[in-house]
Amino acid sequence: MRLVAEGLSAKRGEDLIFQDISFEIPRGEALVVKGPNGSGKSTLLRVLAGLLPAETGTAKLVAAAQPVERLGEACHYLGHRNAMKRELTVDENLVFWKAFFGDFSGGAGISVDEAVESVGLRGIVHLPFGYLSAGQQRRMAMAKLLVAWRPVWILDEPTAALDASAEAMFAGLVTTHLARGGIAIAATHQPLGLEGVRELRMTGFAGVGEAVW
Amino acid sequence: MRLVAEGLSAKRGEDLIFQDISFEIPRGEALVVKGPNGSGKSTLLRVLAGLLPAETGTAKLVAAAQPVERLGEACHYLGHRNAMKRELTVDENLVFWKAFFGDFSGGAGISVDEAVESVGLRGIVHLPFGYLSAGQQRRMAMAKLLVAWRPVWILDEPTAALDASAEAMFAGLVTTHLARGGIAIAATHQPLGLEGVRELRMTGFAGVGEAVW
Amino acid sequence: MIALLARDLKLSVRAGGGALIGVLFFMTVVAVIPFGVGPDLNLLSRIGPAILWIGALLASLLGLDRLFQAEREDGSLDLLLMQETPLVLTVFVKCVAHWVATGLPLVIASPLLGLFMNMDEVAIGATTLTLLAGTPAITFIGAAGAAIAVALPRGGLLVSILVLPLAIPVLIFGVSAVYAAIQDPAPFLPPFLILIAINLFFAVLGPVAAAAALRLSSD
Amino acid sequence: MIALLARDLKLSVRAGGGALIGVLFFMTVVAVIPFGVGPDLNLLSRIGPAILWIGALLASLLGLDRLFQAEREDGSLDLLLMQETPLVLTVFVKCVAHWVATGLPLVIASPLLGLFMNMDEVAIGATTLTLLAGTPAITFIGAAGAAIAVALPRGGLLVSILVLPLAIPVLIFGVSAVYAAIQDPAPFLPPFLILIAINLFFAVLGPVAAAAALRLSSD
Amino acid sequence: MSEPSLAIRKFSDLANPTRFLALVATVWPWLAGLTLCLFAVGLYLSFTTVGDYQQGETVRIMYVHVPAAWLSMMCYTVMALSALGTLVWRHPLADVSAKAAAPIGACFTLVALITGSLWGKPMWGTWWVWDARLTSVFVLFLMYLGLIALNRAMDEPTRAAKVSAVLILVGFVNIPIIKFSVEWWNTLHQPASVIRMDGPTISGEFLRPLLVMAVAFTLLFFTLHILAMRNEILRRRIAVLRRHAARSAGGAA
Amino acid sequence: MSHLFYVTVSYIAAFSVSMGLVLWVWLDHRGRHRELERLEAAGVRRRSAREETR
Ligand code: HEM
Ligand SMILES: Nc1ncnc2c1ncn2[C@@H]1O[C@H](COP(=O)(O)OP(=O)(O)OP(=O)(O)O)[C@@H](O)[C@H]1O
Ligand SMILES: Nc1ncnc2c1ncn2[C@@H]1O[C@H](COP(=O)(O)OP(=O)(O)OP(=O)(O)O)[C@@H](O)[C@H]1O
Ligand SMILES: [Mg+2]
Ligand SMILES: [Mg+2]
Repeated sequence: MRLVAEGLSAKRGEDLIFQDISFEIPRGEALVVKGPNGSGKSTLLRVLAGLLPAETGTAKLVAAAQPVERLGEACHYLGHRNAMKRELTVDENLVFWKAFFGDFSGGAGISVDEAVESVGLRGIVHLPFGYLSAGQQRRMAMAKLLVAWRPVWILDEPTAALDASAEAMFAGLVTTHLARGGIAIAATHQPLGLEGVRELRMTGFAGVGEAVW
Repeated sequence: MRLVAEGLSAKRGEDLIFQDISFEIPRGEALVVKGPNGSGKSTLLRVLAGLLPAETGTAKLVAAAQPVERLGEACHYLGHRNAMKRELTVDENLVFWKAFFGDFSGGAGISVDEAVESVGLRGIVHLPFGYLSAGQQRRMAMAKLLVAWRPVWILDEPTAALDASAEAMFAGLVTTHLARGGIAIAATHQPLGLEGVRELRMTGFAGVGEAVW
Repeated sequence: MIALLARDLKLSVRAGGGALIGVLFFMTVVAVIPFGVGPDLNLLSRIGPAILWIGALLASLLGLDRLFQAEREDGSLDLLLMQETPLVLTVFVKCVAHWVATGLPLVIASPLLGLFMNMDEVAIGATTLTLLAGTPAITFIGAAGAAIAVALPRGGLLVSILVLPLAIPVLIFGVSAVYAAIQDPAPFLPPFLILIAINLFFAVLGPVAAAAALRLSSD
Repeated sequence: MIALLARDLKLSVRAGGGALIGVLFFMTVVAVIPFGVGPDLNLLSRIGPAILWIGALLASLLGLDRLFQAEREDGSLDLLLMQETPLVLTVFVKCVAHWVATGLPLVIASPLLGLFMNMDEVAIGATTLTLLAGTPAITFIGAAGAAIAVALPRGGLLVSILVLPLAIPVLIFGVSAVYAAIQDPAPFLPPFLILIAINLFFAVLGPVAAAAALRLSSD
Repeated sequence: MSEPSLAIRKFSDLANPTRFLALVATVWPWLAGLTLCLFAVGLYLSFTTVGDYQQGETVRIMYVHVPAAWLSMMCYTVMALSALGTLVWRHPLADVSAKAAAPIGACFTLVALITGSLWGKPMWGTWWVWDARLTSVFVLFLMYLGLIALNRAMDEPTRAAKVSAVLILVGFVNIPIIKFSVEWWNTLHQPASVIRMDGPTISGEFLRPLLVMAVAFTLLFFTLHILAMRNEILRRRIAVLRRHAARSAGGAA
Repeated sequence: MSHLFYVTVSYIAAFSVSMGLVLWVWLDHRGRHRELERLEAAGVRRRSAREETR
């Protein structure tokens, strides 16, 4: 299984944010996307997840355990927002996502209790999600990645709002995922504590698409 | 003129966030409030601005140029949100606040053009505020402090979203304000580049007020 | 899918959920009408079915704007969009949950309000029945409006404005079925069947349009 | 204060402003009524004034929830609360601006809609006049509701529910003044004067209650 | 420290929710028992007294309708007093009292509405008319529901309490309207015959069961109210404990 | 319909609404109690309660 991106470019409004980005990630490896504010890291990740249309180019998963039509189906996406309901308890949230996601073939998600244990927050699953502090909420959003199996993880600034101990926990999660044969792509300003990963540096501002106007 | 706070404590919901905080700031000096996430820095500043009722204690301005009933009247408050309308141009926003604030006796605000010049963003006053980047928006919010005179500045994480050059600019603004006989109180995680300022360290979590329930 | 249905129903009864508010708005609006047109019982029973229908229409539309906005705000919408499950099905299930949580209470409350409007038993029964058949259609077509307005800051009123014209056929056939039931010569079934047909039509069209709009507005 | 008035008016005509949406909603609601009650011209002209009043009432209330919510979201509310200017005055000015931006267009649109409802000249004139006198009262008392709901995620409908019962007197006297103008024996002035009195009363009560609620809900 | 006077100590005893819970625990069985006894007597009386020559058997509806109507107004008054307690004295139990009373008030109002309609059908020939009395009671019902919705929509109870207190006080104008609507406007509804300045004008035969039922309803209200207040206190205690747990969990882990 | 019908229906209605209220209070209390117990089982306790057990 490999993730192959070829000649990707994307627009926001009329502006071309990046142009002609190509890379390839084999199973068990991670890609870290870096660059200054506004250089298009989040945009790239959303294009990969299929949430934004690419202007040109394609990204696909080759030789996956199950044929995929859109790359997004094989991905977990962890954006800036946690995709959990404040009104429901942590447990209810995670049970819902586990049921809704289902497993991608080639792996199986762990149980909710185990996932919560892995992110180091056992004992508060019965609390409404809204009661948690920003850091705790982020950890629970990571537990969501564990309850259903997806080969590709797309992570946008995963360690924002986390303290040092939580960052180590996160590095452990990603390492385990890679060891199980997964792929991870993360955009970040801070070091992630992963060893020997590929890096992609965004320079930003590919130019205004003014040729049209 | 001195800002005197005595035995302040405040609650959020049922929890006592801090307790029995006292300090005194003479004119021309600044106080920096530090402490980990959730320790109550923002809460303290909002109590000083009169936006939250103090549970106990008082904060007042003694020997001010004009008698003040509530401390808030003599203060500029720069919170997390910029208090500018995205739909209006920068110019319209600043002109409105200048007219609405008026000047506190003992000083005078500078003109909108000069203020924009001081924060280093001349030439984009005619853009709608919503078109600016996060850092530019923050700078314009600082220009708001300059257009109307208030002896006390209350600043909550003023340098969030700013790059290094903007931080130096901000330190200059505060130094000028202090030199004019003002008082500044800032909560922050980052060093502000001010010299010889007092520091208040919040430890957080004074205890749950569960005695009541 | 069952999980999604269960979650949405849970959300609607938890704090801040809209289940109660829709009915309350319905009752308040209907209660306000007699103050306007005056306490003339004959007139009230004459326009009663129409008032109930319009009240139900407004109450279902005004609560709809949060259908996708809430999902978008906390980032869930992105994840729903990414799945293999056809988006149309996801939207359909969300509509069903929304109807059960807000449309059904309106139907249940309508007989009571019918009494207040001095309507007789037949009229009340017919109104309840047509509302039962018609409000799902409003929810389905409203979902398309909600999807279009998902990224707008003041969705509420705008969704109603977009959707009201489309919902007018539902209103027309609903009300005319009721009047057909009250007034002898006109037969009840034809408009009622048309209403059901509209319902089925919108049950397909609404989710399809909503899914398309959601895909287009994702950014 | 003039600055605040000017800013709020500017905001209401800029993109995303509510000025147009309110009238549109008003027109849509009123246009839907004939579909509901059927195209009986006599009936329409009989209930026309009431429908116009109820439509205007709903349209003014539904846009109101953003009055303070928008200020709160971008942090302006904090600064407004801190000033020496009495908060009651600030609220009053915001109400006036809101009324000019959304209430006044309703009044201006009402003669047109009156024609649609087959009302005669006197009725149209009386309706417009009473709306002119009555809609400010709705805005003022609605401001209290808006202040109460300022911190709620789904303020919209709730504000209407809370405020509608309080707005009923306005509706009663507004409509009865119109009917008094149409039907000869009843005098027009007494209800109209009461309407104006209510207006003045709410112009005080609304801002005072709103200011109290804003202070209490600041956090 | 000087010993505070007995009255003040009593007051602050009650101010303490824990003490209040202890008080409720001892008082409520007695209250509930008394309520049941009174209802037994009241029901017995109301089914054994003769029917009215005008209204026939339906006069028996009065024995539930009138107490429920009174209670619906009294409950709102209790809420308004609690709202004052919240705003003026910042009494923590006042919040709880106002919030706990709303559903109970809504139910009593509902009973008054239902029994009134059921009485109206045989007496006036219609379930409902839009006269001032009936309408103002319906508005009261809507206001109760609105307050419940407002409380449910806010997640922080203290702030919700303050804000609903403002609304409760503004809505209090409706109570005199309900009470005096029969005198200010001419309505179908009966004018007051029991609670009036110049003493009751109703005949003793009806008065006795009516008063017994009224006292029983009032006791029922108080029983339910203190029990609902107890639940509300527990709810807040749970919320505090949960926040506490959330705050201390994971931070060190 | 006989007057008796209206009388019985109103008594039944009043009774069932009151019973609904009683039921609500009772179920609410049971639910809250359970939650408190669950919290306590999870080791979350009021400070005063903790001191008592010490
Ligand atoms: C849904 C309809 C009705 C509502 C909402 C309603 C409401 C009320 C209220 C709020 C009161 C208390 C008034 C006070 O304390 O001054 C009351 C009292 C009373 N109602 Fe009704 N009512 C309704 C229908 C009826 C009907 C149909 C009858 C009988 C024909 C009736 C007979 C009475 C009587 C006799 C009293 C006691 C008045 C007194 O002695 O003070 N009500 N009702
Ligand atoms: N929703 C949007 N609509 C229009 N333009 C946008 C939108 N989101 C971002 N942009 C623009 O696209 C550019 C790239 O944004 P992007 O969020 O991808 O940057 P980033 O590298 O993730 O930055 P950061 O480090 O701050 O997260 C920026 O110039 C931004 O102004
Ligand atoms: N609106 C609110 N309602 C209830 N609790 C709140 C609210 N805002 C903050 N808190 C709580 O009050 C405590 C102190 O928050 P505060 O925002 O003052 O911290 P801070 O020191 O400013 O933290 P940071 O460094 O993250 O800005 C936190 O535990 C937080 O959970
Ligand atoms: Mg980004
Ligand atoms: Mg802070």
